[in-house]
Amino acid sequence: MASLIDGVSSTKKNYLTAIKEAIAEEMARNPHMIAMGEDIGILGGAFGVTDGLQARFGPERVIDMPISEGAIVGTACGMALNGKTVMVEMQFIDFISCGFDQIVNMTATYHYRTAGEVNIPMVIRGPAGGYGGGALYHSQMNEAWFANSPGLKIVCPSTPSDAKGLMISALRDPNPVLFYEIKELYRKREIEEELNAGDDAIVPLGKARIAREGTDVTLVTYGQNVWHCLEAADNLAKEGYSAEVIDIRTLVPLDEETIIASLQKTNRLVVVNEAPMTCGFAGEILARMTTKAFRYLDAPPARVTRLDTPVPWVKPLELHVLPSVEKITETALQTIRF
Amino acid sequence: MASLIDGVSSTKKNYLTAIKEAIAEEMARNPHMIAMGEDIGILGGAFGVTDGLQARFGPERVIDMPISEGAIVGTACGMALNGKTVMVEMQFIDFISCGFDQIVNMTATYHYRTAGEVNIPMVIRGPAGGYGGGALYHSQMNEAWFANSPGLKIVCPSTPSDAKGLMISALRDPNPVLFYEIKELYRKREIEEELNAGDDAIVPLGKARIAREGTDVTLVTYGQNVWHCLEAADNLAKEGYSAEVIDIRTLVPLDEETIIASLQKTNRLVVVNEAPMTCGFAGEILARMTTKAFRYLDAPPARVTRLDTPVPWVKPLELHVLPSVEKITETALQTIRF
Amino acid sequence: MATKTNKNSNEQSRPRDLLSPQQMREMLTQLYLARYFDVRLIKEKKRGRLRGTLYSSHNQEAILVGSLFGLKGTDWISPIHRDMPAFFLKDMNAGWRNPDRIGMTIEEVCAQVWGKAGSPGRARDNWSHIGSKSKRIIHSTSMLAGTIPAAAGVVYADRLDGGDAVVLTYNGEGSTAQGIFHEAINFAAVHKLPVITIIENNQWAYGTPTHLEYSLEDFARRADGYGIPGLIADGQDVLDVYDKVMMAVEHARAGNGPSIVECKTFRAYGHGDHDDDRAAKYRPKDEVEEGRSRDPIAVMKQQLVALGHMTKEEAGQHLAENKGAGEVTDIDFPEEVVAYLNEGVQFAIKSPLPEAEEGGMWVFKEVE
Amino acid sequence: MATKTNKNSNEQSRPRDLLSPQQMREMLTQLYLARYFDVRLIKEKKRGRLRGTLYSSHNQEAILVGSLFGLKGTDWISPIHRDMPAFFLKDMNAGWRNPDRIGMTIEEVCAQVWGKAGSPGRARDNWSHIGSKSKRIIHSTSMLAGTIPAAAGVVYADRLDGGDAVVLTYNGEGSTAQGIFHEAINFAAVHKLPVITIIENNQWAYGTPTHLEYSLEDFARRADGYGIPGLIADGQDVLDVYDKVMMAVEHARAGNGPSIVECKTFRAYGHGDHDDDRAAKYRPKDEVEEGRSRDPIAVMKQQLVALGHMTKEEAGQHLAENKGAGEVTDIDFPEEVVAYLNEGVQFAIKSPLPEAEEGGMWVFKEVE
Ligand SMILES: Cc1ncc(C[n+]2csc(CCOP(=O)(O)OP(=O)(O)O)c2C)c(N)n1
Ligand SMILES: Cc1ncc(C[n+]2csc(CCOP(=O)(O)OP(=O)(O)O)c2C)c(N)n1
Ligand SMILES: [Mg+2]
Ligand SMILES: [Mg+2]
Repeated sequence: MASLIDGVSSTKKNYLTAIKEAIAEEMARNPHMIAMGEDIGILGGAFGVTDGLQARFGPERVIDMPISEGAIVGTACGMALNGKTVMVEMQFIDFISCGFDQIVNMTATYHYRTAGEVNIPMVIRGPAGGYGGGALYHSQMNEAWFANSPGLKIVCPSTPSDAKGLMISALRDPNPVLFYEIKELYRKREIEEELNAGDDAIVPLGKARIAREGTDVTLVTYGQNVWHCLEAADNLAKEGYSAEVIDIRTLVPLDEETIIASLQKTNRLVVVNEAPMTCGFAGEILARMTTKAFRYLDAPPARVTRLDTPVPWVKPLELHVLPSVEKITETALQTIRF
Repeated sequence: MASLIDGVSSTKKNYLTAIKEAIAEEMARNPHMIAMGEDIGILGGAFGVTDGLQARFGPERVIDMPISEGAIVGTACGMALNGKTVMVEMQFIDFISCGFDQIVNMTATYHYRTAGEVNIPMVIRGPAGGYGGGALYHSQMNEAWFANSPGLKIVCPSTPSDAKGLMISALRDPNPVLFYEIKELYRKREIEEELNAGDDAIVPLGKARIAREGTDVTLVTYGQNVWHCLEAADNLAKEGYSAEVIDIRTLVPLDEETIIASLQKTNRLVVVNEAPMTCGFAGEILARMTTKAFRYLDAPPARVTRLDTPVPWVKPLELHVLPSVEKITETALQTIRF
Repeated sequence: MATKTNKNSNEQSRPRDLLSPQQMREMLTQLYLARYFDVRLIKEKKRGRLRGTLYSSHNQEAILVGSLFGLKGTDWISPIHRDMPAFFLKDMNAGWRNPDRIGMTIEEVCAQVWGKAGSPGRARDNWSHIGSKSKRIIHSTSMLAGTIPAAAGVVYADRLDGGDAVVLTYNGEGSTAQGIFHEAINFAAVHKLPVITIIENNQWAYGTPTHLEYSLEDFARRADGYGIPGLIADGQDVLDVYDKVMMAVEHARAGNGPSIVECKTFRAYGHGDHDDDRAAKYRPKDEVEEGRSRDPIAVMKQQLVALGHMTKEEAGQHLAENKGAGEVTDIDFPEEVVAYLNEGVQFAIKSPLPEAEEGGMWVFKEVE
Repeated sequence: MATKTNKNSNEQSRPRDLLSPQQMREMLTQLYLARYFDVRLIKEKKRGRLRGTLYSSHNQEAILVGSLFGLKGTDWISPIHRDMPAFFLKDMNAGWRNPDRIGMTIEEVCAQVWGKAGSPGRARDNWSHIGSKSKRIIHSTSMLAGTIPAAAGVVYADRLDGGDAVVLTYNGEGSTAQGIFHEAINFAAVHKLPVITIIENNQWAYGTPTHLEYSLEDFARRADGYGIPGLIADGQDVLDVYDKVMMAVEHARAGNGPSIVECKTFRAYGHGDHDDDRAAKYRPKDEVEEGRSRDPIAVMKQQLVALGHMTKEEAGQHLAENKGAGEVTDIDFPEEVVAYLNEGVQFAIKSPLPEAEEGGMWVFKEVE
């Protein structure tokens, strides 16, 4: 986070560049790392995350795959079984549904069913999230499917330095990791940061980040909604309330301690995420906190999520179904004033 | 439920027969109903649920499908789009992962994305659940994936009369319904019941059932765990506590009123289900109740679920990871004595 | 019939032999219409009026016109991202403005592109993701090849009900790598369903060339593996597409099952309009030039002139062919084409936005 | 070489021509071993010692023995539900008890079947769902055809590392309808990966006959659609399977890519042992009789005798062929076969159960 604070020297970089750097650095460091995906080589990826990678590491290590998400994940699994570390790009995270079985039944369970003989170092990453007018199939946050499928770690960064640092950790993790990249943050100027190089950039999986300290209410979130929560916290400050914003960064494993510690202070909980409400990760955090931190809660915990709908295309409809700064602010106020 | 109580006359039937009757009655009633699945015709289904159906309704309406879960769901969706009501059998609910995209992205969203022009009357049903030594791929309860995918109703009966009554409702519902059949209950003698015929058998979707009344703690559950909770309630009674057991029967839509009414009385909540804990439906119920019935809760609500693991094969391991009467009893006692 | 005289006596009779000169000229007009739709949208987008991505069908219009021309209104189609003109070209021969036509009006299609409430789907999903049960157009998702099983199901149901509908499903060559493509074709083959899969083989799948997508010389040979006919058509030639598709349609309608029709063509621009600049880099210049050298409009004009169905003067009246989207103007198109599009665009612009609250509606159908 | 003399001078040379008489006799012994494994497990199951389902490979053993016989230890395999003998047959020619053999011991396989801690997977998943990275056997899930992409990935990685391993993946004919089958074969074809897919075409997929699963006469023709060789083998004849698989292996090892080898056979019993009674009803009796009329053990004996590699007396010493699982006894098998199995069974019985707490372990690998 250093780069956020000192702001002394050199060039700031965006979220996309951060991920790009992490992947390129890891491929250079680890000769057994392979990258696979649709259009990642010749084109350099739909969003350019892998731009230049094939020229540098060759078409055998940076593979332009047929449009077969199942085979992409499945062959990656075989390569990992045979000693490789594989980065798999989903062109949009929405298409992961087409490779679903290979993820939840083949890849996620490999270490479990072999009693530890085989582990699968694989990162499945891709652009995710709404607010960009992508409609039903280019806006999903479908992480809850995988949170309910044991054996997968799940990561979702909200800043460039976290994106880089968590990506390095994910690529070095011996387990399969799903990495949700927020495409609306890819090139967002306002959040650019200076980035550390190599090991100094590392951000470990499983540690939350306190994005803003506060005392009256804890807003727990990740991804794009971190920025909405920070804005909501500004609004709350105007009303005289101090909100703590926790960016969990890793969903599985979840850093429960940091949230509990915050609740000990604020005694109020609002969880925010973009996925549909029912069985989403916001509900999971809420459930864990009410079982584990019940005594600290002075008001009913609340969640602000997508409505239980797909993400519609046209702007007013999209904003209607997704969490907004207004909805978060309002819910936090209700929770504080309970 | 009448048949549970009066027990006067005629023959009792098992859970499997109940489902079979519902399907056959609906096929007879609705000439536009089609049944599809692997080995459902010539063989009559792996468990015999569709035994005799093809002989009666012909191979065009009772289709032995190639082993292609994606095409099964997808063609069913096309048939439904063109005026049919389709019953799809998954040979085991575990294989639904192979047809995942066609369910969550094609079928579930059809009504939404056409602004109501097209609805898809489809029931996807199949044997589910653990406790039978089926191991990782013949034991799943993967309903949470679909609960987080808007546009799908989800049903899971625990008794023969509910199985029949809910199946009829599902087959008459204009929306896609996922129907989880508990294979360990298929032929369980102890739970056999007399069944009503035709419309008298109907049990509406979205209404919970109070399986046992009580005052000290509310056990909310569905499927196989209903029977475990009833046993736990017996245990609790021996300790002097009165447990209410609510069988939600339908997960989506959820009958929140019945649960809230119970909590007003008991002020204690334990939710039990078989799926992995994280982002499972137990957590969802817990989250909804803490947001909506916080004031009634005198103790932290608890959940008893599968550990966050796959279901292992060998008995002691399987029992270790799944909810048991003992774990439920113990958790309920802790909640009561909080 | 006029066409008879033009038939080479050594040739077998072909479906095109039954087309009248008027019909063939209508084909050319429909090519203009498809092209104009595309270039008009590019212009509208450049003017900032449209959101989302335009997947241009420029240079591939003969596939749409030729495949749809001989269909009955009661047949079904299942277009995907690059097939937007198919929505209004369907059953066009019943009369562009015939209210009983079983195809979409230009107003409906434009309202969809503009994201307005006048769209048949009230603009809940984007661009090509519309459809209409009454117009017999299947609504696609983004998931490539994902609509083919639905197409199979639709005609299965139709056959059960005693209908004789066929369904045309459109698919890029790259999307054939999807598992669901295989599952659906296999099912259709087993049940001899009237499913015709048009492969628009435009040599590229986004940034990936065909040799990285499949390992065949002629993709049509994939059909052999399912025991079904695999036909190859010149995707620049409306009449050849028409012939091959109609052969497949007749085969299907006679109860003989599915076919694959590979139409060889070339993607004129980037994958989508956002990709135009990059595509200019990742595709070799001479490959692009060669691929675009046979504009379907020009090919059709040559044939009409050769057949004596059109004079050279007539052919030279509008010169949309061989012009990029940036160069072409309204005078390069027949007046009725421009007028038709204008009506669609005007409707779309005037159509209101859907209400925000609609975002929360229609997840489920209410139980009566 | 002895085999030379047996070669019909009109025939092309075949891989079998390089096999010694000893090797061919070993093939017969391995057939016995596979058969005995199967019937022994049926007996153990009837005695209530085993849980789960037995998917009998009775009558299909020639496919396993013939395909594995010519493989190198460093090659990979990917067996599925009906291929349990493959686990110990792999690299068997290195010596049944050779500790350096790259295949599973009978002890490991039996411990798995008995659900004991001595299983390579500590009995966390059932029956055929084992594997071993060091033995180069891919662990399958239940999801049919779901392991083929992993097989492709394994040899992709091997090739990158400079290896020359091929992989044999086994697949029932019914499972070829899965989308993932298509995706994996297509990928392997594009990259010319040494993936050989053995189709055990036993005419039935559970209760569904082949004509409802695919629409081809010879399934091997499916290969044409991927531009790869499709070979047909007589699945009752070890030597024919050996020939065809070795041709595919040589093709693959030379860098020419994948093949499909369809082995025509017939499922002797029900889909699994739970299905035996129903299968007797849903399958026509004469079809079953016909399908079981060429026991692979008998076929092999005839060949050995005809080649002069075995006397009639030797061939008559053990008579497992043409006997049902219920009729056959230990004296129908060579002593070393029975002894080998006995050792495995004894080990399995003595092996402890895994601890209950293991159920909660190994979800993730700890980060060092
Ligand atoms: C399942 C799935 N994976 C990936 C994509 C992203 N995608 C959209 S179009 C496209 C290329 C399609 O190529 P092709 O099928 O040849 O059609 P073309 O665009 O050339 O007409 C890709 C990869 C998608 N829409 N769906
Ligand atoms: C994806 C998936 N769908 C369904 C099943 C259930 N199933 C197990 S074996 C089988 C039949 C397989 O037939 P085939 O591939 O011909 O192999 P065989 O059993 O005949 O050797 C079926 C339907 C499964 N295991 N996986
Ligand atoms: Mg293409
Ligand atoms: Mg079979």
